[in-house]
Amino acid sequence: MLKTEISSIKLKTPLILASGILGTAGTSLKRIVTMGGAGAIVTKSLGISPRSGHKSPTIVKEEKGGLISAIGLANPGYENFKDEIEIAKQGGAPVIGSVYGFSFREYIEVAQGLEDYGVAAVELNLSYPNVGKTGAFYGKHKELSFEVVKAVKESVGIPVIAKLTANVSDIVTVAKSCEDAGCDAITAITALEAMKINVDTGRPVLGNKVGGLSGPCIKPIAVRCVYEIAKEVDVPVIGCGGATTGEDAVEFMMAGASAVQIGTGILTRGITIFKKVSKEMEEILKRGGYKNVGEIIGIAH
Amino acid sequence: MLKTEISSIKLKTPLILASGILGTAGTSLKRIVTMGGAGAIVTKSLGISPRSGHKSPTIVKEEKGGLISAIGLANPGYENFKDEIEIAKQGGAPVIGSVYGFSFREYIEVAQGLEDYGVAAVELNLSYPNVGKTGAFYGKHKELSFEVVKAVKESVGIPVIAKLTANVSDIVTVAKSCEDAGCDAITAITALEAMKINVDTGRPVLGNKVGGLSGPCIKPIAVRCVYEIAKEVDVPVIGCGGATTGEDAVEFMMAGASAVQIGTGILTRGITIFKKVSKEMEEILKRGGYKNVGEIIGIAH
Amino acid sequence: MRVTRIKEIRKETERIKTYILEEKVDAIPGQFVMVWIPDVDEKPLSLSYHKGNMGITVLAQGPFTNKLAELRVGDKVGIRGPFGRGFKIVGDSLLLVGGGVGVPPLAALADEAIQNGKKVTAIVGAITKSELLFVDRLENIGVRVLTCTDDGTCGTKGFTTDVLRDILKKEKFDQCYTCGPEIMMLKVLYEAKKKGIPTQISMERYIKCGIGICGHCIVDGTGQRVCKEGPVFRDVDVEKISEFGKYHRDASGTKIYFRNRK
Amino acid sequence: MRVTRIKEIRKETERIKTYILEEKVDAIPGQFVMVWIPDVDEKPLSLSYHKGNMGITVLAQGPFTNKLAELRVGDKVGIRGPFGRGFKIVGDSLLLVGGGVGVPPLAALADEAIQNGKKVTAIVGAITKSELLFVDRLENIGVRVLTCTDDGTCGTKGFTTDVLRDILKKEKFDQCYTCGPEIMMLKVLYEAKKKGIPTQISMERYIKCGIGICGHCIVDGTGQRVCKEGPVFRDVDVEKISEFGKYHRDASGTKIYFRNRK
Ligand SMILES: Cc1cc2nc3c(=O)[nH]c(=O)nc-3n(C[C@H](O)[C@H](O)[C@H](O)COP(=O)(O)OP(=O)(O)OC[C@H]3O[C@@H](n4cnc5c(N)ncnc54)[C@H](O)[C@@H]3O)c2cc1C
Ligand SMILES: Cc1cc2nc3c(=O)[nH]c(=O)nc-3n(C[C@H](O)[C@H](O)[C@H](O)COP(=O)(O)OP(=O)(O)OC[C@H]3O[C@@H](n4cnc5c(N)ncnc54)[C@H](O)[C@@H]3O)c2cc1C
Ligand SMILES: Cc1cc2nc3c(=O)[nH]c(=O)nc-3n(C[C@H](O)[C@H](O)[C@H](O)COP(=O)(O)O)c2cc1C
Ligand SMILES: Cc1cc2nc3c(=O)[nH]c(=O)nc-3n(C[C@H](O)[C@H](O)[C@H](O)COP(=O)(O)O)c2cc1C
Ligand code: FES
Ligand code: FES
Repeated sequence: MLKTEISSIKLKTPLILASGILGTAGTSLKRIVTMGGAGAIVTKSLGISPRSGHKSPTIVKEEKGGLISAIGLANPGYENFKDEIEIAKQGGAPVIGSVYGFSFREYIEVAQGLEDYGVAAVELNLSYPNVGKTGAFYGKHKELSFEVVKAVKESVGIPVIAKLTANVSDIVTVAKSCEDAGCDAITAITALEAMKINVDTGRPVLGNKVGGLSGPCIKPIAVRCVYEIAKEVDVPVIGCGGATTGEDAVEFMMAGASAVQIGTGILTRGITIFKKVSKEMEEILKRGGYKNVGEIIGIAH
Repeated sequence: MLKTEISSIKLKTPLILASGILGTAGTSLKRIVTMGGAGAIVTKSLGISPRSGHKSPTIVKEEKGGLISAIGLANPGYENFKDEIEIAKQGGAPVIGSVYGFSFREYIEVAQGLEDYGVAAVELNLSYPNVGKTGAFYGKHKELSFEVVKAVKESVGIPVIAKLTANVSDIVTVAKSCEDAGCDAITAITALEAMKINVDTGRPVLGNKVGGLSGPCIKPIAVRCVYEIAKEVDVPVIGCGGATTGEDAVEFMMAGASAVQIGTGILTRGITIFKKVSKEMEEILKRGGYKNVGEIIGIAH
Repeated sequence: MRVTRIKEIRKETERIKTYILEEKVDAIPGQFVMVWIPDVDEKPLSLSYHKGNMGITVLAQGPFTNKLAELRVGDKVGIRGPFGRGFKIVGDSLLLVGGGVGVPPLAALADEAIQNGKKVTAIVGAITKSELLFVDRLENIGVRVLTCTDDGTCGTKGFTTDVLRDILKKEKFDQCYTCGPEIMMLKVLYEAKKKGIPTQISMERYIKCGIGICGHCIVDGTGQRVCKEGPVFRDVDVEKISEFGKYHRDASGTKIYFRNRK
Repeated sequence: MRVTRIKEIRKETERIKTYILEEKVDAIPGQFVMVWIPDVDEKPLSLSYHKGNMGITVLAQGPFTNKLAELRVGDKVGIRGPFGRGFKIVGDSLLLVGGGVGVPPLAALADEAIQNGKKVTAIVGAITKSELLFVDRLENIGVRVLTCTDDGTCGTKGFTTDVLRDILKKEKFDQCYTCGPEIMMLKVLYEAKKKGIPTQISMERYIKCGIGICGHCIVDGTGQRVCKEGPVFRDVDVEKISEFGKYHRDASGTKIYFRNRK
C-alpha cells in the first residue's frame, strides 16, 4: 500500500531519513532501516574534507516541538565515508548521499565520489542556515542553484535531488531553476534560520549563535512550500520539515510530495518512527478508501 | 522599571498589541489597554475602502502553539475607522495605525488620513502572506520597500514604522532600505507563509489556502530576525512573533528589540497577557539585577 | 478542524433542516460550532442537539447554507468547537422566546432544563405555520409551547413579543431566554425587565475565527467578543453593549444598522 | 537550557575540581549533564553527586575544562539533562573499577548502593597519590577502597587491572562497574568475564546534542547512541560494539584509533 518510487528509486515506504539526523555512521543508517523501518536514508551532508563543525551548544530544544541546531556541517569528509556507505547499504534500502560544497568543484568532487561508493542518488544541500557566509547562499539564488545542479547533473549518472531552503522570497522560482538545470527531484525544506537567547545570561545559546529551526513547528511552512512547488514543477517533490505522524506525512503527500523525510521527529517518537508513521499512514489511507499511497499525491490541488 | 520610548512615543510597558488581533473596533483596542495592560496598540491594517477579506475558514489552530490565519485584510476602510481611533485613544495609550495599500498612493492616502485622526504613528504593513499577488510583494523587495517608506515618510509628520516579513532571503537588506528611506522604527516580523491540509478531505483548510503562521512556533525565527536587524540598523526595532511570556519578551529585547508586540499569545493567556507578561518581565529583570528594561536591549550582541 | 460525516438529515420546514452529525459532543446549550464545507466556506451554527451526536438546524439563506442544504447523509463536514459561553439555567420556571432560527439553541436549552426537572414555557414564532420550528419536539419533552405566526395560520396572530407581553401579565418566571432577530430580543429584554425577570440573550455577530483572536465579532460599548464572552450574554451585560439593537458589523467591519428599528 | 550558579568548588587534586551547583537533581548514577559556559562551549560531564544539589567533578585538560577551572562560586553555567542511561544496581556485592576522571560517576553509584545497603568495593587508580580521586569520600560512606598508582606512591604500584586480577582470585562479586580509559575498561571486561561477573561499562564518545538526534556519539557494530542508549552499557551489549577498545570518532566523525592498544 505504501510502495512508491522517486525517479526510479524504489521505496517500500515513502518515509526517508532526513540528512544530518543520526547519519554520521553506516551502522546507524543501517539500524534506521532495519530497526526503524525507513524506506530510504540520506547520509549526513558530506564535503571534501573532515570538518569539526561549530562549537557547542549545537542544539537547543524549543518547548513548542522545535529544535534549533547548528552542527556546522561536521563530517569526516566523503572519502572517510566510503565504508559507512557500504555498511549502510546492508540495511537493504536505498542510500542517498547528501553533498555540500563551498564551490561547484567541491560539489562535483563529492557527488562523483559518492556515486563511486554506490549511493542510489545524491541530494544537494544548497543552503546551510548556520555556516557563515561561505556556501550558505547557493540555495538563496536561483542562478547559483541552477549552476550547481547543472554542474553535478553533468558529472554523475545517478539521480540528483536538490534540497531547498524556505529562507527565500520565492521558493518556487528556485525550484523551477533546479528543474531547468535537470534535477531529478526536489526536497523541501531544510531547517529555517532561527535563534535562541538565554535570558539568565543574555547570551545566544548556540555556539554559532544562529541555527536552523526544525520539527513540528515548521511543518505548516514546509507543507506550503511543497504545495507551491508541486503546483509549478514536474519532477517529484520530497517533503521535509516537522513530519512526525502519519497525518503529517499524508498532509505532505496531499500537498504534492511523492515522499517525506523525517528528522527531528525521532526526538519524540524514537528511531522506529518510520514504522509507526507507516502504520498510521496505512490507517488513514484505509479510512479514506485509498488503495495505494500514490493516489493521494497532490490531491489538495 | 518597564517605561520606555520608541522614537519619542512614550510607553508604560514595551508590550504592544500586534496589528490584526482584536483590532477591528475602538472599544476593543481601548479594552486591551485598560483591562489588558498594553503599552500601545496597533489597529487592524486599514486600506482605502472596505474589504471583506477571504472566505472562511480564516484561521486554523496548529497543535504546536501556532495559528495559521488568512483574514485577507478585512477592514472597514480607514475613513470608517475615524471614530474607532477616537474611542481607542480613550484607553490612554498611544494608538498606532496600521496601513496597507495596493499602490504607493493608497499607502499615502491612508497614512495621511490616520494622521488626521490623531494616531501616534503609522505602521506600514509591507507584506501580507495571504493576499494574492497584489500588494503582497512590497516587503519582499528592498527597492519597493524603500519607495513606500519614503513616499509615506514625506507625506506625514508622525513617526513611520516599517513592518517586515521574514519570507525573504535577507531581511537585513530590506531593513536597511527602510532605514535609508527614513523610517523611524522597524517591526519584525509578520506571520510566515504557511498552509494546512485536512487529511480526511484532502482539502486545504483555509479559504485562501495559504495563510500566515503566527504564535510561539515562529518565535525563534523572529528573534533571529530582530538580532540580525538590530546589529545593522540604528533605528529602534520592535520585535513581533510568538511572544507569549515575560521570558519571550526579554529574549526579544536582549536580541535588540526596543519593544515587543503580542498577538497570538492572547489565545492562550487572554487579553490580560500584557499585564501578565509585564509582571514576568519585571521579575526577570529583578533577578538579573537590572534597574530598567532599557539596560537589556541588545545585550546578546 | 475535525472532519465528521452527516448521519441523518431531517427536514424541519421548507427551508430549515436539521443535520445530525457522527461526531459526539457534550456541550452547553447556546454554544456554537464552526461548520466547514471544504472549498466553500465555514460558518457559525448553534448546536440544536448538544449531547451525544451533535446536531445543527439551519435555515438555507445564502451561499453557505444553501450548499449545506445540498449535502446528503454520509457527506463530510469539518467542525471546530463548541465555542463560546452558553445559557445558564437559573431558577425553576423558565421562559424561552425564540424567533426563526433562533429556536435551535433554545430547544437544546429546553432539553437540558427538562432533564434537570425545570418547568419550561416556550414562545415560538414564525411568519407562517409551516415555518414554525421544533413545536412537536418541545411539546414531546414536556415544554408548554405557545406559538404565534405573522399570518395567524397557527397560534396567536402576531409577534412573539405580543405573546410575551400577554403571558407576563398573568404569570411569573424565574428567568427568560431569548434568541432570534435582534429587534425582537431588544423588545423581549424590555418586557422582561419591566416585570423584573432576568434575561439571557444569545447574540449574533459576524464570526470569523470563533476563538477570540481576530476581533471581528466585537461589540461596541464593552469591546467584548461574541464568540468568546458570548454568544449568550446576561441582560446586565447587554445593557452595556451600546450597539445592541442598533447595528452590527459586516465581514469588513463596516457598521450595518438594523433596518426595522422602531 | 537552564542556567544555575556554582554553589561550591572543591579542589580534589591538582587538576580536578568538584563543582556543586545550585540546581537540584534526582538522577541515576552514571547519567551525565551537558554543561554550558556561555560564549565558550558546552560539554558532557557525569554527575558525581546525583541527588540534591548536582555535582560534577572535572579534570582541566582543554579549552572548556580549563575555562571551567577559572570559574568561581556564584558564576553562572547552563545545564541540559541529566541524559542517558545510568548504572543499574544488581546483586549485593558490587565491585567498582575507576581510573582518572572515570571515578566521579562511580562515586555517585557508590552513594546510591551504600544507601541501598549494598556491599561496595572500589578499585581507584591514578598516576600518583595526589591524583587519586574520592578515596576519602568513598571510605567515609563505608566503601572498601583499594588504591593503586603507577608510581607506587599510594596503594599497589601498578594498574587497576592488576588489582582487579588479584582480588578476583580471592573474592566473588555480583556485579562489576567500570569507568575510565577505554583500554582499561576493555581489560576489566575481560577479567570480570573470565570469572563470570557481569560488568556495566560507562563509555565516552564525542557528544554534541546529548539527546540522541545528531548521531555524533554513535558506535559501530550496533549503531547505538552513547548519549541515549548509553553511556552505561552492559557487557553483552559492549561485545556487539565492534569499535569498543579500538577507535572512537572525533568532532568531525573521523575515526581515531586508541593509541596504547595492546
Ligand atoms: C453564534 C451564531 C449562531 C448561529 N446559529 C445559527 C443556527 O443555529 N441556524 C442558522 O440557520 N443560522 C445560525 N446562525 C447564522 C448563520 O451563521 C448564517 O445563517 C450563515 O452564516 C449564513 O451564511 P450564508 O453564506 O448561507 O449566507 P450569507 O448570504 O452570506 O449571509 C446571510 C446572513 O447571515 C449572516 N452571516 C453570514 N456569515 C456570517 C458569519 N460568518 N457569522 C455570522 N453571521 C453571518 C449575514 O450577515 C447575513 O445576515 C448563527 C450565527 C451566529 C453568529
Ligand atoms: C558521558 C561523558 C561523561 C563525562 N564525564 C566527565 C567527568 O565526569 N569529568 C571529566 O573531567 N570529564 C568527563 N568527560 C569528558 C569531558 O567531556 C571532556 O573532558 C571535555 O569535553 C573536554 O573538553 P575540553 O575543551 O576541556 O578539552 P579538549 O581539548 O577539547 O578535549 C579533551 C578530551 O576530551 C574529549 N572531548 C572533547 N569534547 C568532547 C565532547 N563534546 N564529548 C566527549 N568528549 C569530548 C576529546 O576527545 C579529548 O579526548 C565525560 C565525557 C562523556 C562523553
Ligand atoms: C541535528 C540536525 C542536523 C542536520 N544536518 C543536516 C545536514 O547535514 N544536511 C542537510 O541537508 N540537512 C540537515 N539538517 C536538516 C534536516 O535534514 C531537515 O531538513 C530539517 O531538520 C527539517 O526536517 P525535520 O523537521 O523532520 O527535522 C539537519 C537537521 C538537524 C536537526
Ligand atoms: C488573526 C490575525 C490577523 C492579523 N492581521 C494582521 C494585519 O491586519 N496587519 C498586520 O500587519 N499583521 C497582521 N497579523 C500579523 C500579526 O500582527 C503579527 O505580526 C503576527 O501574528 C506574529 O505575531 P504573534 O505571533 O504575536 O501573533 C495578523 C495575525 C493574526 C494571527
Ligand atoms: S470571531 Fe474572531 S474574535 Fe470572535
Ligand atoms: S550526541 Fe547527538 S546523538 Fe548522541
